[in-house]
Amino acid sequence: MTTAARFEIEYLQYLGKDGKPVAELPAAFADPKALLPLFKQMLFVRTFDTKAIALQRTGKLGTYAACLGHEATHVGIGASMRPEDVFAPSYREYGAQFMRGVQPREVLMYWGGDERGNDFAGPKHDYPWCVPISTQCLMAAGAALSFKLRKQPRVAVACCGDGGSSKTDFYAALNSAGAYTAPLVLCVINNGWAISVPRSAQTGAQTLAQKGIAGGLHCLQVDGNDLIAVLEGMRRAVERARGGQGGSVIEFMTYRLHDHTTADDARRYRGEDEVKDAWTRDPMVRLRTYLTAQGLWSEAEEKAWAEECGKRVDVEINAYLETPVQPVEAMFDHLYAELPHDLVAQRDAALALEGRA
Amino acid sequence: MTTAARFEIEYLQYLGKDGKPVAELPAAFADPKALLPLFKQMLFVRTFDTKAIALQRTGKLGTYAACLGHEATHVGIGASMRPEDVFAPSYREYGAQFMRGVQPREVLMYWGGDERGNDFAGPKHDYPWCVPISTQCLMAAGAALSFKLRKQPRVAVACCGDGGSSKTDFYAALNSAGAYTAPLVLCVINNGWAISVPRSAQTGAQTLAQKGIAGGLHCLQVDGNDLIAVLEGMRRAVERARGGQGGSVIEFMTYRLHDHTTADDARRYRGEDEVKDAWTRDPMVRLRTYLTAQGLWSEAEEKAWAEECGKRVDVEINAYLETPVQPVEAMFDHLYAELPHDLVAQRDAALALEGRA
Amino acid sequence: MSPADASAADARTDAGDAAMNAPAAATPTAITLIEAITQALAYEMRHDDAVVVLGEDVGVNGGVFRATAGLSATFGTERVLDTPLDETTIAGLTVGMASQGMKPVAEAQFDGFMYPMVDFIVCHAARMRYRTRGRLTCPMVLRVPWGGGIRAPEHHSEANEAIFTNVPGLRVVMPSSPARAYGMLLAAIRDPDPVIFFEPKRIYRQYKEVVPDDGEALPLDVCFVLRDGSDVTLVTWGAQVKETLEAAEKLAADGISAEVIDVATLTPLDFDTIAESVAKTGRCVIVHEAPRTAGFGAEIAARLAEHSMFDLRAPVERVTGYDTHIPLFRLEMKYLPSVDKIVAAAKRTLAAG
Amino acid sequence: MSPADASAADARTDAGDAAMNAPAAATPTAITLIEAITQALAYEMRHDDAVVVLGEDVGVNGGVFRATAGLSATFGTERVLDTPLDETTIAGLTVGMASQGMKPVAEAQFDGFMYPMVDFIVCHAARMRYRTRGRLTCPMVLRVPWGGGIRAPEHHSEANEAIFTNVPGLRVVMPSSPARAYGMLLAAIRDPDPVIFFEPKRIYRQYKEVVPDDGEALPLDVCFVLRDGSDVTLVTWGAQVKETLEAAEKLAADGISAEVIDVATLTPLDFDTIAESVAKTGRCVIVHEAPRTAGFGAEIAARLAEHSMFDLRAPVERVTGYDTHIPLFRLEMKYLPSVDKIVAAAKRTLAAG
Ligand SMILES: Cc1ncc(C[n+]2csc(CCOP(=O)(O)OP(=O)(O)O)c2C)c(N)n1
Ligand SMILES: Cc1ncc(C[n+]2csc(CCOP(=O)(O)OP(=O)(O)O)c2C)c(N)n1
Ligand SMILES: [Mg+2]
Ligand SMILES: [Mg+2]
Repeated sequence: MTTAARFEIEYLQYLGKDGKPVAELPAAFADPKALLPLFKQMLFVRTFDTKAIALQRTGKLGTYAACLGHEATHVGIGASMRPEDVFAPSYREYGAQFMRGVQPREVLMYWGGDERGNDFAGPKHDYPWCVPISTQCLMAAGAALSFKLRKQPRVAVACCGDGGSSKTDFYAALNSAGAYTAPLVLCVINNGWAISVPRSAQTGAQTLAQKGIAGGLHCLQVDGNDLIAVLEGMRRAVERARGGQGGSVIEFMTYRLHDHTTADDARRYRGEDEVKDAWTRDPMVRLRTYLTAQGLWSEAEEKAWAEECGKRVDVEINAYLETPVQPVEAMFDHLYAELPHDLVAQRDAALALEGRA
Repeated sequence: MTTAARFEIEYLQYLGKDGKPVAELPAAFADPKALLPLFKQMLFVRTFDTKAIALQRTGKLGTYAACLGHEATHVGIGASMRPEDVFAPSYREYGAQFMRGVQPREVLMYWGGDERGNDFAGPKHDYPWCVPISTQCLMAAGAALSFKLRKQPRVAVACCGDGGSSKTDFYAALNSAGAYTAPLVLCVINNGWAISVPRSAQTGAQTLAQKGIAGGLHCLQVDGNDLIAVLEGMRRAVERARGGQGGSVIEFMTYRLHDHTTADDARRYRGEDEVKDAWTRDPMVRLRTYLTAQGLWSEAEEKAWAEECGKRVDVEINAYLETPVQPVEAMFDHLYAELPHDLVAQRDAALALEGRA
Repeated sequence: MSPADASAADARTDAGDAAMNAPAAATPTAITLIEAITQALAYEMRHDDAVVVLGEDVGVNGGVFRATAGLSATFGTERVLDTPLDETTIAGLTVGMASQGMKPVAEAQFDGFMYPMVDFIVCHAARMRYRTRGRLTCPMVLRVPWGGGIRAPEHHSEANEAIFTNVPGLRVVMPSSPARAYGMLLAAIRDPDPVIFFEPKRIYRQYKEVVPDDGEALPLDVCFVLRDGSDVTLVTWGAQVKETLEAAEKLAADGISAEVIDVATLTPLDFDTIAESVAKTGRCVIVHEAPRTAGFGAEIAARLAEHSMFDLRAPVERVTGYDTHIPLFRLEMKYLPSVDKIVAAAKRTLAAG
Repeated sequence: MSPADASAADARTDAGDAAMNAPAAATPTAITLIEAITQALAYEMRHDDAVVVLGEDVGVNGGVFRATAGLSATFGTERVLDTPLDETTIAGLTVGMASQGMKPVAEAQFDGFMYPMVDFIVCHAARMRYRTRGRLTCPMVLRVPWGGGIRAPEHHSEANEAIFTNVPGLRVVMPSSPARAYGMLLAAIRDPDPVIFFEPKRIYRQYKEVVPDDGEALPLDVCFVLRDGSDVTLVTWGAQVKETLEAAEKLAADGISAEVIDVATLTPLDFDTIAESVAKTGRCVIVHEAPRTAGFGAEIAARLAEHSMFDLRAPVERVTGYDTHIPLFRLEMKYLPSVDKIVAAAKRTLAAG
């Protein structure tokens, strides 16, 4: 028997769910202080998420996609990028986006039914939220290709879900990134569910990371509830990409602790036990335990910071609530660089209906 | 370091390019006589192919996609299927199709610009030729799924090229076949080129077989110029599929000895040396050498059979040439089960233009 | 995404389940449009083993709009298949199954997610019969929750029927009432050719009517005249039927008699019904939600310009979405046709001639 | 597949290469439409580093129609990219590159292969600017060899422009002469928004004209009046411009003066030019190759029904493909509009009023 090819996929985990190291930490974390701002960021994200859900329940926000449980993965991804890199989110990676300068009020605007939410004050070249699943992965491959062609040492990072890893666009992204050795990092955030469809129904593959083999990419599976593993996995992939060694697929193992969105009721399709069990792997708890054990964090500090987070989020919520609706002509703005002659009459008609002809 | 998954892809070859066994032959070929009708079929296909190209050069056929060099792969695939299985070809697997009952005249009708070429006399449930690359793979996955749902012990076999293995439909096929454990065999016929684009430009993957890993399928790489390897690879995949063990991706390593189609000029993009080298791996030669060495075949037999093939093909060509063009209303036939009222006037107008109102 | 919150509350009720277990109940209760969809699916699945349902979240979850609620429990996971998250996959599998003798009813979760299905619909579904001269066929239905007005996120509000109306070999249909949803869906499933079945999601739960579960299909080659009138013909389909009927009511209050036609089956089109009405009224207002330019309203106006020119007493009017994307929900109602816009257009046709 | 044999012989000549190396030659030679495409691509690549070309076989092979012949040799493989064989990939990469500041000019090898691109065109290219309120844009061109009549295999002959004309945020254009191909392609590449650039492949090599390589773009917001006339307006685009002009010639022989308008840019539409002509002639025949129902001709007829009703002296006529698939090549010429069909339609409009 001759062997044509052999592959092996590594799994990274450093902190166990009890917050205790299960492997030697990567050198970068010899001093765990570096983790502190990231933990604080995770707490900020959870505060934001909680308040956004509450806001939706009062009718002041449209459908909202929570990120509960994804904080380590999201923040770890955001922390691994440079400002000049390009981030292509799906629709719930606020933790990564905040680290890149996206404002919480922009998240609220978007889910509040206002296009201006996508006009990020922060990372001007980052992609907007992307509703058509995984199409952002392929756009990111195009972005990565453009960096390579222009010889810019930049990396494109795209996120999709376990469901999104079934999408043909995801496959097109990994296939083309492989073909062009483009600096693309595909982050598959496996939270176990795609609305009501469990990971097991998406594919016969034993891991989602192995999909990268199809395109000759570097593949890695990571405990997505372990911030250290996330950071280490991302470091490897981003370094490879920036160094011209091509793309990666990283599967982050985490869990969707909330409903799919506020329009979903997960009780219809998943058992309580599973969710209860997932809570034991809460990424916040294990990092808090670890940092506390290292003497870097305390209940008092948590309380103070949580309060501060609440205040900051409230400022954002108010900014959102106080933003007036766009005027009707906003529909015609930014459709083309200049409004074509053929649309002028329609715009005028819309204005006339407002008594603003 | 923890390992999440490990994979290995086997390569099958039994006859070397000199026609001598390089490995112990599979049990089925203890008596190599079984190979004889298949070799004869390969010769028939090559005769047909040569004559079709000649016909095109005289202007009596439209663009034609030759199958020169693919005979072992095509015939081996055809030989591995049962009549009740479903075959989903791309556009050049005549060798497989003839074995399933497709008539050479139908091939000519199709490339001669007549829809009736796709109305196979033979395998009524097989798919027609498929121009949109690799979409046949996904339809075949649907066919396979339907067999599974109806508990029929049938297998769907689809072919695509090395280029076709980049197509998102190919990925969708393997992903869904994996998700449903459907009886699908995806045959990737790697002939080195997709029109002018070499295999190396399609993907960063070292083999095309490994794409199956992305969907958890069985993967195999096979010498596609070695009929025995083709038959053995197919046997394994078809048995797995029929036995409920799910789908496979098999990469058949062969070479496109002709231009892409008669509308293409391969000299524009590939060197003569490469083609010359490929001829040394001609699937006909090696099987002929082997069968001759086994005392099963001779020059005289070859001459007689070649003549017979020529005659049979000529009958088909004449049948094609003598088939009158469809009447104009054929455009409206088979558009729907019944012509909708809204189209009657258009059909009448078309007839009127022919003076047949 | 999932349906917007506006409909989410509704979506939480499991009304669909009821329809399932009550085949032809003695005193039928009134049901909504979406319940009528469920009822039709259940009916046909009971009576035809070849019918299977597939899509994202159509199984145990019963669909994000609850259209398939209860089907999985009743008919099992081999008749109600959750698919991997890929619309190309759904379309391709559906064509594959249909061409091998099954009758798949696929769901695109939202209008905005059906674009990856275009290739299979155009290249295979619409051509299978034609290409093989009738040897293989493609008796499939693609159900698509369609249109805006439910305060949903991006790509959950699109009126994209025009993408399919220039494609021969398809039927493009859109019911606008519970009874028509039931009868037309039965017809679509039984039709031996592919049908794109758009469901106006804004009126999924707008009102209820009694829809006997009698398995009676409605024809897919006629427009429905919903209201007789003599002064102006209002032609529309889908969710806008509601506003158009209301506009007719308002016009009546002003002494203007409007005929209202629900096109229902866009292609192949029953133009005769429209032409007859316009021959009577001499005026026509076409109402649809899609962008105006090259929306399907253009075809109806074009046919009038070809065949009803001498009947028309006034220029044809179109009340449509603007030639822009439907905005996110803060502005979407300003984008959509409204009763006032329709009334104004009808009055313009009366003023014109 | 590759281009049909009818064009294959032509395709073998490397005429494209000449255009490349002769920027603004002293005595410009006449060139074909496809050479004008090559000339425009080369011009813009010389003058704008951000322009890259990508597609299947566009590199060393120079495209199956030779549109990119010589570009790879001149500009290198980092400016002229062969892509993996997947149209979704081409569309997605193109949008990705365009949104990051490049100006990609992508090629769909044939009209029938662009359906997998619909998702990216509709959901991202057409919306990038709108969605981000101008923060990101999508200055891309998608070149598509378009239409029938070259004796090609299946899916190599489709007139599918109507799929895109109902999509806001796009420009859908189609030149019909070497000079317009050159000027409009330059305009398309320079346009800050996405342009679908259909190339009527049947007339790729129909005739030559002198097209100075002066970098002068043509506007993308006007129709071109190709022939003045007073009795009837013939409106068309793409390959049918040829038959339409011939029909005008024939009509002239019968004493009928036909005005011929090449729409050229379908959307956003310059309806004013058409309306002015019809105001003068009172009659209109719309000619296109796509199936009739919901083809783009419907939009033009609809606008006439809305805005030119009182100018029209006769019903609008449409001369189009039938509402069937374009047949394989043995029958395709019977499907397409012809000079005779156009002349007959024009005469009907004269007979009508
Ligand atoms: C093309 C497309 N199809 C369907 C949907 C509807 N939809 C939104 S999210 C979702 C599930 C996504 O699951 P996954 O990729 O695992 O991401 P998660 O939401 O779990 O983070 C679906 C089906 C969509 N947004 N886009
Ligand atoms: C969707 C689509 N895109 C492009 C083409 C044009 N085309 C026909 S064959 C071909 C190359 C196919 O290469 P491969 O898959 O390797 O098969 P081979 O022809 O070598 O057998 C291309 C690009 C097509 N037929 N369909
Ligand atoms: Mg998920
Ligand atoms: Mg090949």
